[in-house]
Amino acid sequence: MPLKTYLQAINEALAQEMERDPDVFIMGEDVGPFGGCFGVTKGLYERFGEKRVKDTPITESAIIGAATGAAAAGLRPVCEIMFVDFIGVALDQLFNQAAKMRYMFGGKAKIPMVLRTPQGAGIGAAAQHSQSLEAWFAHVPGLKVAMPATPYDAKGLLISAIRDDNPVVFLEHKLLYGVEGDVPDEIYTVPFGRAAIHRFGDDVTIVATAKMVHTALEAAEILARDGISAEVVDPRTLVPLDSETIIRSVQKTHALVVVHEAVKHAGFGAEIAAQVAEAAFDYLDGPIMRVAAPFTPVPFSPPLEQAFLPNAGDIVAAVRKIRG
Amino acid sequence: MPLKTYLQAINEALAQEMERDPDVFIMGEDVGPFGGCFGVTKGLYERFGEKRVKDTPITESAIIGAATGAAAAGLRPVCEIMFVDFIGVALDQLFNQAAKMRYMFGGKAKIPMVLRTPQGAGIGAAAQHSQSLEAWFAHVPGLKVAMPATPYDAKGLLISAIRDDNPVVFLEHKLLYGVEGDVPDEIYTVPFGRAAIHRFGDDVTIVATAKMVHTALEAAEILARDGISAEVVDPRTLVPLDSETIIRSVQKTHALVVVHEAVKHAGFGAEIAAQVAEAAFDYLDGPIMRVAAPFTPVPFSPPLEQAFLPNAGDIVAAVRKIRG
Amino acid sequence: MALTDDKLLQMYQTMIRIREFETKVQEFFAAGKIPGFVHLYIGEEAVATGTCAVLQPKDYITSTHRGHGHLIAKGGDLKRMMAELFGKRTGYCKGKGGSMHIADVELGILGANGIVGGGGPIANGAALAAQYRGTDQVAVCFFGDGAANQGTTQEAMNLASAWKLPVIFVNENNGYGISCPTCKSMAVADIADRAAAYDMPGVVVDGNDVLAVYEAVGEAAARARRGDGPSLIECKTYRWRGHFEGDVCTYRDEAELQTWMEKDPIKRLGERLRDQGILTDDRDRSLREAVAKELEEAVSFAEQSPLPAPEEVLEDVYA
Amino acid sequence: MALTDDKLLQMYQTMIRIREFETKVQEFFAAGKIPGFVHLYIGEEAVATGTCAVLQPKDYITSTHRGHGHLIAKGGDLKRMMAELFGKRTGYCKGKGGSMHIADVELGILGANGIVGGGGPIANGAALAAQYRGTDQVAVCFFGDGAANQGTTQEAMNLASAWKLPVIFVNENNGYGISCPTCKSMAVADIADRAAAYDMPGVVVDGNDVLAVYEAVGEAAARARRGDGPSLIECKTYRWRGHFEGDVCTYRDEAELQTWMEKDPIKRLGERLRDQGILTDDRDRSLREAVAKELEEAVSFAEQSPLPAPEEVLEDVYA
Ligand SMILES: Cc1ncc(C[n+]2csc(CCOP(=O)(O)OP(=O)(O)O)c2C)c(N)n1
Ligand SMILES: Cc1ncc(C[n+]2csc(CCOP(=O)(O)OP(=O)(O)O)c2C)c(N)n1
Ligand SMILES: [Mg+2]
Ligand SMILES: [Mg+2]
Repeated sequence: MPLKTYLQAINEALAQEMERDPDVFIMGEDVGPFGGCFGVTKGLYERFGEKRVKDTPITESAIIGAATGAAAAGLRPVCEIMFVDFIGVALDQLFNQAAKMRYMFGGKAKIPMVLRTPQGAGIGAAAQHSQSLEAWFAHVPGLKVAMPATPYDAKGLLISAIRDDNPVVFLEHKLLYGVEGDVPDEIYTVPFGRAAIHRFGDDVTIVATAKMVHTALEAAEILARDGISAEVVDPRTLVPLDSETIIRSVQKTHALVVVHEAVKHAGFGAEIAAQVAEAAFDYLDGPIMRVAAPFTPVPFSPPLEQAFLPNAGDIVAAVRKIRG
Repeated sequence: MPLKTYLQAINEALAQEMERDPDVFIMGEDVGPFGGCFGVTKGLYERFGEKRVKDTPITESAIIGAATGAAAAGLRPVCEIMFVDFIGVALDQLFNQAAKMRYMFGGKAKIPMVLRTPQGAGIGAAAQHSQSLEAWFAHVPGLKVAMPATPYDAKGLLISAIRDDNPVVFLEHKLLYGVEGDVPDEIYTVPFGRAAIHRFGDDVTIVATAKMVHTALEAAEILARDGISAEVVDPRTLVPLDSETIIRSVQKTHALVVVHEAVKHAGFGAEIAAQVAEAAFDYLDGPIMRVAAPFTPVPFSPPLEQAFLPNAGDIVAAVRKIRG
Repeated sequence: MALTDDKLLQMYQTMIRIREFETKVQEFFAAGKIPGFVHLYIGEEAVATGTCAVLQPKDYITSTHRGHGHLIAKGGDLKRMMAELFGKRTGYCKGKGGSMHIADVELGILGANGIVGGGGPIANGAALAAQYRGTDQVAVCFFGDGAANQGTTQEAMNLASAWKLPVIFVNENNGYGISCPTCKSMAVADIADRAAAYDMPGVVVDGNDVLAVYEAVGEAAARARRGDGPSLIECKTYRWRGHFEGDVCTYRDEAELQTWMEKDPIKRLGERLRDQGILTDDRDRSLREAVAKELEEAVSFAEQSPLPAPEEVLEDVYA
Repeated sequence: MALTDDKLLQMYQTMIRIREFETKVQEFFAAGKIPGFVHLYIGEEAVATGTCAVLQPKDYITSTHRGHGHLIAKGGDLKRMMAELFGKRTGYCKGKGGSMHIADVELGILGANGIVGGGGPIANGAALAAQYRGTDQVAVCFFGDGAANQGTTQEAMNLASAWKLPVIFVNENNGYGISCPTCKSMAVADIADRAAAYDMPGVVVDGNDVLAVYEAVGEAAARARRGDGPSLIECKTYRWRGHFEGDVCTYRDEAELQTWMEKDPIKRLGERLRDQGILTDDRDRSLREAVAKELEEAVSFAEQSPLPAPEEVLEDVYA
């Protein structure tokens, strides 16, 4: 399979779906000729024109609302919020309008829209440009939430998201944009609600999302050297969540560590831990550990930012702790 | 002690703190002569005047921002958002500005503000006027989050909130406004980060918040009839969270049920369950159960709304499930 | 556009249908048969009626918390509306939405809205779809004087004008946002003046004169269908009832209400039509009887319809 | 207000300090010594300088992502600023904030801001505190042309005018929001026209003429201190560098940049002062040497300062 970056995979998914379906279009700040702040939409304006690749003013509520209204009217907008951190000026249009319309209207509306936005720390962008807020979106009935960790999943999940008849929050990790992986040229979908097992193991289950999947795989390598065999599971979508795969893995390994980059307190890892503590309690040999960011805003200076980010050592330590 | 309603307790706390400290003032929609949508600020305009009880336009971002800026300048604003559901139009000012200023500025700012807002379903107000969003606020470093369940706690926690030098989200439950309880006339504080044990028991720990504390106590009564002795713990504040009291209780009872009105998925109950699954795993005799709302928006029609809301029967069933 | 007698009588009857519907809602709310909040449109009938008389079924509207009038004027079915208010399974939203969330997407009604200022961005989206497809549909965003100050509304007006979207922003200035008089929520006297901030036409019309509203919206719609972009129309009107049922209006005085009740939009059109010989007593009686009958049916439909079953709470979250 | 020679020379020097500071930042960013994003103010110096020349230390400002110029003009310490950009513990924010979050609350600088439109509501709050206490302080909200379309900015202008808050909304219209020209983000030619939507004075000034800015802001400040409420001042200017360092400006042409570089605000004031005999070559040289020396010191302070220790990540979350 051809090697492509995570960014190229997303760009390709957008291009191929726009090619396939004239109702799909893109909206966002600087997504046009500029190609997007991170370059994700590069070339699409030239290829599909101003009508289908729309630069917007700096007006996130109006962007999400325009996507919601256009979707209610039958189009399939893919809108971009330049950084997930900006969602606070526009969350109402997403969580009270797009997410709830179908239910409030008694099932009589469809809102097939995608909101693409990058998350994550690691580039010194500080507290308002580095957050991971998936836990907020996952708490909103009516939204689906995707969080790809690999170029392959990025393309396949985005195509599924665009074809989904519900509002989907598609969370990209800005530090993964440059990561390469095998990505087929042809169109394919990765179904929502199906976790990926990136590494099989028997001694501990490590559930991780986005960039932390790679960190978990590093940790698994280290653990392997000490003869501890870790299974690394990536849910890929938080809503719907493939609880079954996670639970089956824990039933096999009898140990669970949950890893994410967002702050630990009230983070999504708590949901995974809580589900396992209910559904697989009898299979657990020891405490469920969570490895996540401390309860602080994301700091600017590299040594602080590195201290903020969970790393492979933290995961290894957590695994060792369970195994006493 | 004199009996007062939860609403009167909040009103009294506001009045007494405004009396005590000229820097304390109130801002919000219809909080003036109208007395607030639920009547919480009744009489304060007449008593303290237009300068200290300010009616605002319908402009939540500007309200929270005005509170943030005024607090940064040394005042102690208490602003009201009429329903927590409206926070989506204004969340940026709270989570990226008020909450993070101190940290981003290297500890050189203080933002002593309170955001009061009612949560909760049960009055047929439907999907955009009935939510419980505490999990969102609890995921934001820099915010403190209070959730009183009784008139006594409402007064004491609000006074602590007003005196706190950090932004505090004070979550009232609209169905508790009419509930009566003992409330001293004099000023007193209930410290943040200290849970209340409303009923002592040995067989199971039930951690519940806001209105669900009362539902949990009902359940405890029912369980008592079958000889099951339940301990009912109310964290009272989610940030800071009194994990110690919860864990000590579980170490005694060996069983945990977490109850809240918010939707279960990625709700705050998951955080409590996850903390216990890590810190008290060895004390648990069975799975940790969560009782919370299903993953749907809040429906309008009474039978649907009642089906949405967790009730004592659900809690009893969860306890029975743990005990096999 | 010249109005045929039929069209005029239709508008007259639509206002009566709204008035009578709201009057029934008032009764049943007082009787405890309608849960939740209801915000009545009595006194403001001319705005929704004059506006929607311009629109075609394919056109869109976004409504507000005070939405019954908009829905009726856009063609909403009184039976399903009343059933929804009663929380019945046969209601527009199967009892899931209630007063603040009634919608009929087939009729282009993208929903009442519980969020003040929530509709503008969504109306833009519907208008964008029309522009994208090259149809001549327009979208109307109804919003109140209070909603005019919300950032979402102002962002929506800017985007609509920057993109020349076929949107008509119809402001219902009834003088108050709950208890807050417009003079306290904004420094300008006319919300229409804000149109200039977005380089769109802005006009003030007598919101109790259904023909004036019809005229202004008609021009705005023609402009929008021509591709010349959005307009802002401020309709000065007044709500006769409290903000919601139960509000006793301590913040405004009786005299103010009286002067506005004398400007009753229904009475005014009625007299006009009588002077022109278009409306006779007989015609008036038969019109009103038809409305009364329709409402009887709507009410008994609502009363006789079943409540939703508890397990339905889990349905309709995802498509 | 008549300007003394000293004050004029101060303004001249302040612009040079900003220019030279930014030039150093540009170098060190290119050299990889400054992490994250930096948005340079080169070319826009007259706006911050003319505005802050009106203000007193007790007055407040809210800044933006392009904030270095505002901070310097309001009296920020170059040492601690540069140290912060380098991510050092001795920086304004102990390395926690970086370019987009530098603040000095003692100097009334309520922070640069990473959120476009984030400052307006906060400036209102500071102004509200002044009004509440009956002081004559004012608050300046700096915001860009792109930020003018954000709902928060528009809400802030409405609240400030409804409450007659002592706020001055200083719009820095540099023609672009990243790659988006103002003509695509709004239909109006002048953002100042939006003042009328809130019944506040709105003026357009040449943002590259520091004296014109000083004059306009001076009037607005006097008005605000009198209790007559807010004003909107649109300063037409241009950024010479990319949106952030690294942006190669594919969206605008060289010629446009050239015409604006000819309007260099520093050169313009320099010539004016020379014509008036206020500035001599000697004076100019000594001024620039002083700035150069100050920057040397700032840079070596930044370079020699320690990085924060990892465990400091946990400090300063709560008071
Ligand atoms: C974002 C938001 N803020 C506040 C409210 C509470 N609220 C409901 S209606 C209303 C007044 C609206 O006034 P206006 O826009 O003039 O409409 P009117 O009620 O007068 O028709 C308010 C403040 C809300 N529903 N949503
Ligand atoms: C709410 C929000 N949306 C988008 C951005 C991304 N962003 C940062 S600066 C900028 C352009 C701002 O343009 P303008 O206000 O004109 O200021 P300028 O950069 O021209 O000084 C954008 C879109 C942001 N930081 N915050
Ligand atoms: Mg009104
Ligand atoms: Mg700009």
